[in-house]
Formats: sequence, structure tokens, C-alpha cells
Amino acid sequence: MTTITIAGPAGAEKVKAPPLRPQNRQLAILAVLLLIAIPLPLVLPPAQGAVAVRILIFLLMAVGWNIMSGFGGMFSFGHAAYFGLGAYTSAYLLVKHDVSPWIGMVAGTAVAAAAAVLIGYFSFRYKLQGAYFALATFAFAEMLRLIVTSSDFTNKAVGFSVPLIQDSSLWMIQFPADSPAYFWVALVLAGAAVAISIVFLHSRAGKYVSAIRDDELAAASLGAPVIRHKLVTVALSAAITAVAGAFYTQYYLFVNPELGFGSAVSIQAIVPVVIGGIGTIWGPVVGAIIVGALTDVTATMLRTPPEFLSFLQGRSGLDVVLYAVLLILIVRLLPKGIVGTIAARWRR
Amino acid sequence: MTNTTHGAPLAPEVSPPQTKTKAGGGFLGRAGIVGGVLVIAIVIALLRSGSGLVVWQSVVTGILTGGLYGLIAMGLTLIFGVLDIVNFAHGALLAVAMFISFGMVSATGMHPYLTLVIAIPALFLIGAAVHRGLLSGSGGKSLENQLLITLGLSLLLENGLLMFFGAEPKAIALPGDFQFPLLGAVVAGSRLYAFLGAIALGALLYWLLRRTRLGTAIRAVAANGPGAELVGINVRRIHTLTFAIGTACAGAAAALAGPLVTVTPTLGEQFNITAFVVVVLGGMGNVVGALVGGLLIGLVEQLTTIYLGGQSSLLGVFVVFILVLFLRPQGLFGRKTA
Amino acid sequence: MSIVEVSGVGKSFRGLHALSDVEFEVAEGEILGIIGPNGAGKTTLFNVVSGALTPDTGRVRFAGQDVTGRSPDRIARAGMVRTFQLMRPFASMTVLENVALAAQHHRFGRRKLREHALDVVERVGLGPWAHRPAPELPTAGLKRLELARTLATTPKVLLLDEVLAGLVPAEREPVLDLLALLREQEGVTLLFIEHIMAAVMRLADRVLVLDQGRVLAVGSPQEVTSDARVIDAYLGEEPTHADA
Amino acid sequence: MAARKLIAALGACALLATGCGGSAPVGAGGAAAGRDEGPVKIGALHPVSGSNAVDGQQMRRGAQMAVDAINAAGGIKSLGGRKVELITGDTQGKADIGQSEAQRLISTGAVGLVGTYQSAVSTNVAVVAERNRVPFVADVTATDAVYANGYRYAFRIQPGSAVIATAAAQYLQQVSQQAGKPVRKVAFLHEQSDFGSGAADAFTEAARGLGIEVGPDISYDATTVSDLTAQVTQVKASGADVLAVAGYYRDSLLAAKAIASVKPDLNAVWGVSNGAYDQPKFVADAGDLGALYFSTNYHYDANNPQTTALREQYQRTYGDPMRTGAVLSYDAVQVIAQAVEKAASTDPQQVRDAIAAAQVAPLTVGNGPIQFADNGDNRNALAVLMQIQDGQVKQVYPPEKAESRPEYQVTWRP
Repeated sequence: MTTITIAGPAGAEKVKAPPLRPQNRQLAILAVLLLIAIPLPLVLPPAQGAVAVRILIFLLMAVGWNIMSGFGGMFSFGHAAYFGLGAYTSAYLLVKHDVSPWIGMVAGTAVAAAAAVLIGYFSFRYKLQGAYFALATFAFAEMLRLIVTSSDFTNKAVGFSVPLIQDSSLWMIQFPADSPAYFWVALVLAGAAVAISIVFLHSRAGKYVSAIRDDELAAASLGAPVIRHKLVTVALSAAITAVAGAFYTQYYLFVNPELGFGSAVSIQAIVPVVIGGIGTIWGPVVGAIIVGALTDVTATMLRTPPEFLSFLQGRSGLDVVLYAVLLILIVRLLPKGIVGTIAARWRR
Repeated sequence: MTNTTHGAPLAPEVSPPQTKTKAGGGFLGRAGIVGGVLVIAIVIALLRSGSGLVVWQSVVTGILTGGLYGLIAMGLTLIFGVLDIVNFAHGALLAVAMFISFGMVSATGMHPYLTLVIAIPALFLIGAAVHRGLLSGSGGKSLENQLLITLGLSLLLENGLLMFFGAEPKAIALPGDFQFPLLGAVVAGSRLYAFLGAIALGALLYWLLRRTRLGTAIRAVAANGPGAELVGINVRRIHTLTFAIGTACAGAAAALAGPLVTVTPTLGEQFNITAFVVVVLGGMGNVVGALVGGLLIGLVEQLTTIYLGGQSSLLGVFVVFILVLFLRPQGLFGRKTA
Repeated sequence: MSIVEVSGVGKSFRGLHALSDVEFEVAEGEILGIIGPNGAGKTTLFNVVSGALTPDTGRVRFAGQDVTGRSPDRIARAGMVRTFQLMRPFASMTVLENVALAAQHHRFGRRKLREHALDVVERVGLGPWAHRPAPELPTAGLKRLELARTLATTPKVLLLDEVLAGLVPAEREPVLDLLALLREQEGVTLLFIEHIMAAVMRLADRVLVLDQGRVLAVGSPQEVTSDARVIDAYLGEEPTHADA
Repeated sequence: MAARKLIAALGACALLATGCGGSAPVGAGGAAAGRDEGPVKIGALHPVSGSNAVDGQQMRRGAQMAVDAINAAGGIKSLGGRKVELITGDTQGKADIGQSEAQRLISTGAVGLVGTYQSAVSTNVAVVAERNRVPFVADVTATDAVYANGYRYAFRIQPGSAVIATAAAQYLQQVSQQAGKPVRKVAFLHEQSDFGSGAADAFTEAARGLGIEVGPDISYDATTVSDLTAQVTQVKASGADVLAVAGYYRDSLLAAKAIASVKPDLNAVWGVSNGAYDQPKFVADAGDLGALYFSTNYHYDANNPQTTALREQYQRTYGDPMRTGAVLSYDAVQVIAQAVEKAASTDPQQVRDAIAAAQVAPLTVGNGPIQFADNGDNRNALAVLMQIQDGQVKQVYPPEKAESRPEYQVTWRP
């Protein structure tokens, strides 16, 4: 087969392919980060240990949301639905049927993934795009919250309290209050989530998902199975968010409709990714750390404000104001988020 | 609302001339269906609650509250419908207006409806500032940015109010509030004023859009931005103006609705989602649609409390919203866009 | 046996009849040129045949099967692939990744997929650009990327929508040679929309003329260009519909 | 350029934050150090900000006044007069913040916790207290669920919602019979969460036991309801002669407005652990709408001179009337302090055992000293019937606790 070299566009010097495949480079970075993180709970005082666990929960939610809205470009305003389904499924199985939270977590991911596929299928079939899709996901999460608030088998507004067991047990994911084990379990889950998002992004399915996000019609015209890949993306995204919900319930030993399905949860899944960098691997990680740390710093400052800020004493809302300002600044000044901007600057 | 994905729409660029009769016929057909569904719903409510008085009161309260929802959705239908901007901060801006109105009433003791004179210009300026500062230019173009900026703004406004006014619920007293019976049902004066205010504002907006040069410019920009620019309309200025007018409507709604609700920093959230439902149900950018949509949602809310006893009335609203989104995203009065 | 059969296809958009009663067949390995004034419905025809649009009336058959209403990705995987008039690269990927994506539905291993993509990239002369992000390509380069992606799917039938537009005359020759070779060596059937009559005359076995959504004439290039109705449609009275 | 500066700033802030995380709490030596030397620490968790900020601040002040009173009387004598210190946390009305604040106070050395006003927050704090084996004496917590799952470290001073609802049914029957208009049918309007539904279910069960018909049962969503006219019309159409209402402040105020406009033919409006009808703020906000409204709830003991003295002191220092919640916080701190006195130790387990056997004279209405059943509820807790009479909230039933006679009627009907 003769190859006809059409005169290439002028001035294109040959760019060598990067040495290590990006996927392996990122997995290596992840391994290093995990190693650094392992001793953290032993070093940090108990209060900061709790902040670190909260950051990991934020991270799990952020990675979940990023897969659907970052990689897939399907902007979701209702990830609380999947977080809540994860939390409630594992809590229900544990409280009513004494099932281990690990099995509850798996069941939770299945239920959340099924719900995501359900709402996904109808949205894609009826061609819900952009703002309409965001509003539909928001309405779906709110409906779940209202239904859970008024149905008996989910204890209505009381929600579920996880029964206390005296000694600590990995099988029931319950440890003494300040035990570092919570951090390590969360670290394993968060590490797995980031690893999955790396492998998924560079897999063939991931390539199709990115292509569909860039230009759905062009991707379809080249044979990309659009509906199937969109549904895979929303299912994976919901599954990871559900894991965050199930772990949250085990860590706080309590969940009610507002904590599980409230709109604040959906916002908590969005803000870190936007600050970190939508559609990047490390965006959710950096964003979760910043938002988690910011919430704790403002809480401490509000408790014992320095002199010049003493008027803030006992006024709630400062932490949300701060990261709302940060959100707007990032979207206006750094549309690619922190990681996205650094990556773009570093590649040029 | 045109298809916002990156690919160009499939239908040929030229949008074909609209034959009047077909759309007109469609409208009456749709109005008939909606009316029919409503009558059936009311009959079932009658059977379920077993007393005519309760259902009649629900219908009356539903329509009056619906007027309030229409009033609040009026501004949003302009912004979301005409400018295609998803303004998630509309509820928070309403809350800001309510606090302005509350501040004026408690400081000077003036009549709540007089605060219209302050609330409308104040919100107009705030709206212009928000659009020019945050939403115009490249930053505000993509959908995600709009959603995120307005979400950030709503969090900022809500928690800013929380920080400075505290969360203690406040009430705006309406002097000379009366109520009168209407065939057995009770009609509160303040709700009637809000309802009439909604009609008046709707008429004003309808007149502005249909009869004035500015209105025609706005509709031209809505229909085809680049086209409008070609004929010399300063699209950027019109965008800011429209956003400002939409927000000013929230100011008017706040002054009229103030006495009806307990004023807290987070009240915006509750009205925000209802406003979006009303705008989508009524049809994008359609002022009359917003009013009718408001009435329907008001009725749906009241009937839900009868159907599902212990349930929050919002559940019925969301069910209707999901159905409209899937079956008729362009709403009752909107035209099928590409 | 004809590989593509279009029978009685009609499509209208709120009153405007983009296609009405379109009827034609294409034999395997044949090259069919499609010409017609702007707004004649050429691209809409490609949208219908490729599954991007479902026709209001009529059937579309491909390789003996009725594919009317099937999703574009199923038709593409079956081997009938189309290019776009307006270039639509995947912005987040490099040129090579764009091309590799198009071949993903074949069960190639990772290494084979990379080689196949590299080979196609070289064939269209984008070798030096392989690892550059697609949006950095100039228009001519994007045009070639569009072609490369469709070639990477190893199609049986290729629908080319003005693939020569935007190329300077010197660049057209090699593309035409490439297309001719595709048919000879790999038996690919080509339907191509083109305004450049010279290319149509040279490449097409037969030519189909569309005007206001109707098939005006079908025949050899010579017959068609000498047909009175075709001349009228192109050069004659002002077309009735506003084409702006 | 702006972008680079912004990234640098954010990077620094992130490092600083995770590094030291703001002012780390007192010494990482752990709770024990905090307990052995320095003042005896009692933790107070209340919603000092958020929608219930006013009640939260009141209760924190009540707890502080108890600590000041104990220190004024010489501190903990059995520990050589060691002073008592109140360390406080703001739950903001959120369950997860309540939990982390409770954990923080315990690791700072609190020997016991008081709080928290909201049921969801108390549930969380009770879990933390149980895991750390530190006693938690709830001043205000409606939900009975916490005291049904066998926790050993959770106690409560206010009467449970079941106790209040049962008392409400008994008082209704007795007062209505004395007024010659024995109650026939009670309609119940309540907010739908565990607080309102819990009260309604308990009331219905008790009322049925007394042969009183209860129905219709109408619930609403307290966070989103903006008008209750339709619900009150349902009551009017049902022919009930008494309307019981269980809800928070905002929605109970809406109910009063709806009742005033619909004017159902009732003999009485009967608040059941209602967040508004025994509050002076409601009398001010509702004006004469609320006249003659009844409310069965916990209440400071108006006949107890000590209580009156405490409330006058509060009025002098803070300028607004002291609410029952603050008095309950005062009692809760007293319980812990007297337990430390009896146990003569700051070891939480011993303090817990002392609390379980405590006998503390309450400043709130009760059948005797505060005594805890083994599930943590206060055996002698008693709900009292109150009524708004000419702009004042008066205790009207049972007679031995009454300040004036109950007027069993409504303003808009003879």
C-alpha cells in the first residue's frame, strides 16, 4: 500500500512521545503520595486527624463527581443522591439486618450505580443537555431526600444511628474515637478511587468518554457507543460517591436525610473539583485538601478569633463565604482550576 | 434554548418561517390537556379529602401562592430564558432584596410596599454589577462557568446575610392586612396584593418586551445574538440590561412577598428551585408562561398536601418538574427549538 | 449487489422539506459523486444515511440490512463512516489519539492499535504532528485529520462531505490519488459531496444531482453535466427558496 | 501574572493549614492531663450560631451562671475547693460539627458534657460521649430515640416527648371536664420530622387510652411551608373541638396566623411540646392572635423562689427574659458538678456513676429531685400546662404547680 506523503504543514518539528506512559507516571505519583500519607495520623494531633479523615471523604466525593462531570462533561448538581444512597443502604443493612458495612458499602455502590443508570438513561434518551441535565439531577436528589424523610423503613427524619460495639473491628469498620485506623481505611478507599479514575481515564472506555465529551456526534460517527459509555461513566461516578457516603456513616455513626441527601452535599462534591481542576486527575485531590483545610482553619478562627476579627465571634457562615469567594475567583481567573493551570503552564 | 453541546445543531442553519396556524392550534390543544388534567386532579382531591371546603380553600390558596411563585419566576424567565444564563443565585438575590425591604421597614417604619421604590433600583444595580463583573466576557460563556459562578454567588450572598443579620427569623408586618371570605374560603389580603402585583409586573414586562424599542432589542438578542449585532444592537449592553431587569423583578417580588414569608438568609434556596420549575414549565423567556406556570405549581403544591398527607408539598413540584423536563423541555408555551 | 440502497427517503424540518422521495443505489466498490446547489439537502442526505438523523419516510439499507433509525455509532461500527463539512477534532487529545480512537472498535491489541493509527497518520502526511494536541493543527491539517480518522475505522463505505474544500489545488491531487487507491486496493465504496467539478469528473463513476431535496438526475459525469435540467438548476433561474 | 500570584498564595495557605491546622487544641497530652490539674472542666455544646442562635446563646449563659454560682460557693469542696470551668463549643445546629466539637471538648479534658437543643445533634454527641465513656447530661433534647438504645453515659433532664404528650392528653381531659366542655375529638397538626411526629404519635396513643378520638393527623414540612391555611381548613372541616399543634417556632407562628383567619370552631388550641406557644417572643410577635393558647411543655418552676431569683439575675445581666432552656442548662451543670462533688474525683466513669445515683433539686418544674432511670431519663421530670393570659405565659395546671386558673376557651368564639 503506497504511502502518499502530502506535504506536511510547515514548521512542525517532530515531538517525541513522552517516555513513561502517562498512566504509569500518575500511578507512580499516587503510590508516593499514599506512602507519605500513611504516617500522618500518628504525627497529627487528634483534632487534625479528624480533619484529615474529613479531607479524605471530601476527596472520595470529589473523585466521584469528577468522573461524571469532569471526564464525561455531564454536569451534575445532584450527587447527594448517590452519596445518600450509599450511606442509607449500608446503614439500613447494618442497623436492621446486622450486615457488615463492607457488604453494605458494596450494596450501596450497586444501588447508587443503578439509580445513576436509571436517571442517566432517561436523560440521554430525552436528550437532556447542560442546564436541564443539571436541574434534573438536582430535582432527583431533592426527591430522594423528601421520600426518605417521610418513609417509615428509613426511620423518617430520625435517620439511622449505627449501633456501638465495645471493641474495635475492621469487619464492622468501627474503632475507638481517635484511632488512626479510620484514616487508613479512608486512605485505602481514596487511593483506590484515584487509581480507578487514572486507569479509567487512560482506558479505551476512558478515551471514548473523553471523545464523547469533546464532541458527541463526531465520536458517534466514528463508532463510539455513546449511550453505553455515558451510562458506564455515571455508574462508576455514582459508585465511588456511594463509597464516600457509606464510609461517612461509619465514621460519624449517624446519618439523616439532610446529612445524606441535602443539597449541601452536592455542593461539597462540586467545589473541591472546580478549585482543584475539573477533568484532571489531581484536581479533586488538591481541591479536597484546600477545602477541607479551609473549613477547619475558619472553624478554629471563629472559635478564638484574633483581635482584629473579634466581631466574627459566634457568627456562622464564614467558612462557606470563604470558599464561595475562592470558587468564583478560580472560575473567573483560573478556569482550568489550580492543577489544570499548572499543567497547562508546565506543558508549554 | 438552543442545543448547547459543542456540535452544531443538525437542522439546517436557516430556521424556517413559522406558520402561525399550526403553533396556535397546538397552544389551545395543550391548554386543553393541562386544564383537563387539573380538573381530574381536583375531583380526585375532592373524593380523597371528602370536603368541598378543603379543596376549594386549597385551590384558592394554591392560586394565590402561585401568584407569588409567578412573581419570583418573572425575573428568572428573562435571565434563564432570554439570556440562556442559568442564574442559580436568583433565590439569594431575592433574599438580599427581602433584607433590604426588612431593613427599610424596621428602620423607617415605612409601608412594606413602599420599599419597592428602593428595592427595585437597588437590585437593578446589583444585577448589572453581577452580570458585568462576573458573568459577561469569556468567563461567563460556558454553561459550567455560569452554574459555578452563580452557585458561588448564592453561597456568598446567603452566608454573607447569615453572618451579618444572623439566622433569627424576622417578620415584616403589613399594616392594614385584612382577609375576606370568598365562597367559604379565606383570602388573606397580603396574598391578594402579591397576586395582583404579579399580574401587574407581568403586564409591565409583557408591554416592555413587546411594545418598546428596548424590548424588541432584547427579543432580537434572544433570538439570534450575532444577527442582532449585525443590525447594530450593542449585545453586551443589552445582556447586562436584561440581567439587571430580571434581578430588579426579584426586588419587586421581594417587596410584595416580604410580609408573606418569614425572612431568613436561607429563604432564597426554597424559592430558587420552585422558580426554575416555574420557568421551565411556563416555557423559556415567556413572561405569561411564568405566571401560568406559577399558578400551576401553586396548585400542585396544595393538592400534594391533600394527596400525600404527611409529604412535603415540594415532592409534587419535583415530580412535575421531572415530567416536564423529560416530556416537554420547552415548556407549555415555548416553541420546539433545535 | 448494491451495498447502499436509499428508497423513498423524505425529511422535513417544521415545514421545510429538506429531502423528498430520494431514491438511489450504490454498487460495492463504486464511487458516486453527489452535487447540487447550496441548500439542496446534500449534507442532510449524509446525516440520514449515516444515522445522525432519522428520516420521516423511506428506508436506508446498508450491506443488505435495513439500518433506518439505527444509531450512528452502530452504523459506523458496521462499516459505513462519514466525515464532516466543519472539522470536529477531539480537542483534549493529540492527533495520534484522535486517529487511534476511530479504530478502537476493532479488537486490536494496544500495540497493533498504535501501529495502525501511526500508519494512517503517516499516510495522510500528519506524521510530524502525531503527538501534538489536535487543536494546534492549521485548517488544512484538520481537514487531513478528519480524513485520517475515517480511514482508521477501515470502512466499507465512506461518505466524504467536501473533503477537498479549503485545500489549494496542489494539495488536491494527492487526496484524489489516495481515494482512488482506496477503491482499487481495499474495495472501499465512496460517496462524496463536492463542488469542485474537476474532481467530480475525474473520480466519480456516476454522479447524483440533488436540487431542493429532490433527485434531479443520476448518470455518468458526462451525461449529467450535459443534462438541461441540471444546468438550469445550477446556472438558470433564481432558486425559489431563500438560501441565505 | 495574576494567576501565578493566586496559585502561590493558595499553595502557601494549603501547606500552612494542613501543617498546623490553626491553633491546635490545648497540648496533645490527651484528656487525662486536662483533668488532673487546673479547674474541673465541664463542656457545654449549644447552637450559638445558625437558625437557633438565640436559644443557644441563652443556654450557654445559663450553664455559665451555674458554674459561677458553684465557684462563688467555694468550688468543688471534696477536691479541695477546685474551681469549675465551662469550656464551650458551637454546634451551629449541625450534627457533624456537634460531633467534632464534642470530641474536641473531651480531648481538652471535660469530665462531662451538657447540651445540645437539637435532636440530631444530641444523637451524635451521645455517640461520642458513649465511645469516650464521658457522661452527657442533655438539657434540651426532644427525641426519645437516644435513650432507647441502651447508652450508659447519656442522661436527660427535660421530660421526654412521650412523657410530655401523655401529660398533655391527661391535662386536656381533666381541664376540659372541669370547664364543662369535655373534649370529644382532637385534630393534630404537626411538623413531619421525628420531633413533631413523635409528639403526635405519643399523644394519640395516650388520648385513645383515655377514650378521646384523635384525627385528622395533618403533617407539614417545617423547612419549606409558607402557609398553613389549607391545613387548618382541613381541621375546620373535620369537626374536631380541640386542635393540638406540635412544631418549631416559625411554623407554629404560621399556624396561629392561619387559625386566626380560618377561625375553626374549636374549644381550645393545645400546644404539645410546641416551640412557640410558651415563649414570650411568641406573645410579642403574634400579639392577640395567641391569646388563650395552651401549651404543655417543660417549664422553669415559676413557684420556686430560687428560680425566680436566677431569672431576675439573668434579666439584670442580659436584658431579656431567661427561657426555660437556659434554666435546664443551669440544672444540667448542677447535676455534673454535684456528681463530681459526691465522687470526689474527675474520672468520668466515677462521675457517671455519681450522676446515675444523683438527687439534685431542680429549678424547673418536677415531681421531686432530679433522679435518673437506668435509661438516662429523669424520673421526676414533669410537663406543666401553661396558657397565654393577657400577654403573660402562666402555669395553669396541675393545681399544685398553677399560678392561675385555666380559661378553657378561644378568643373568637364564646
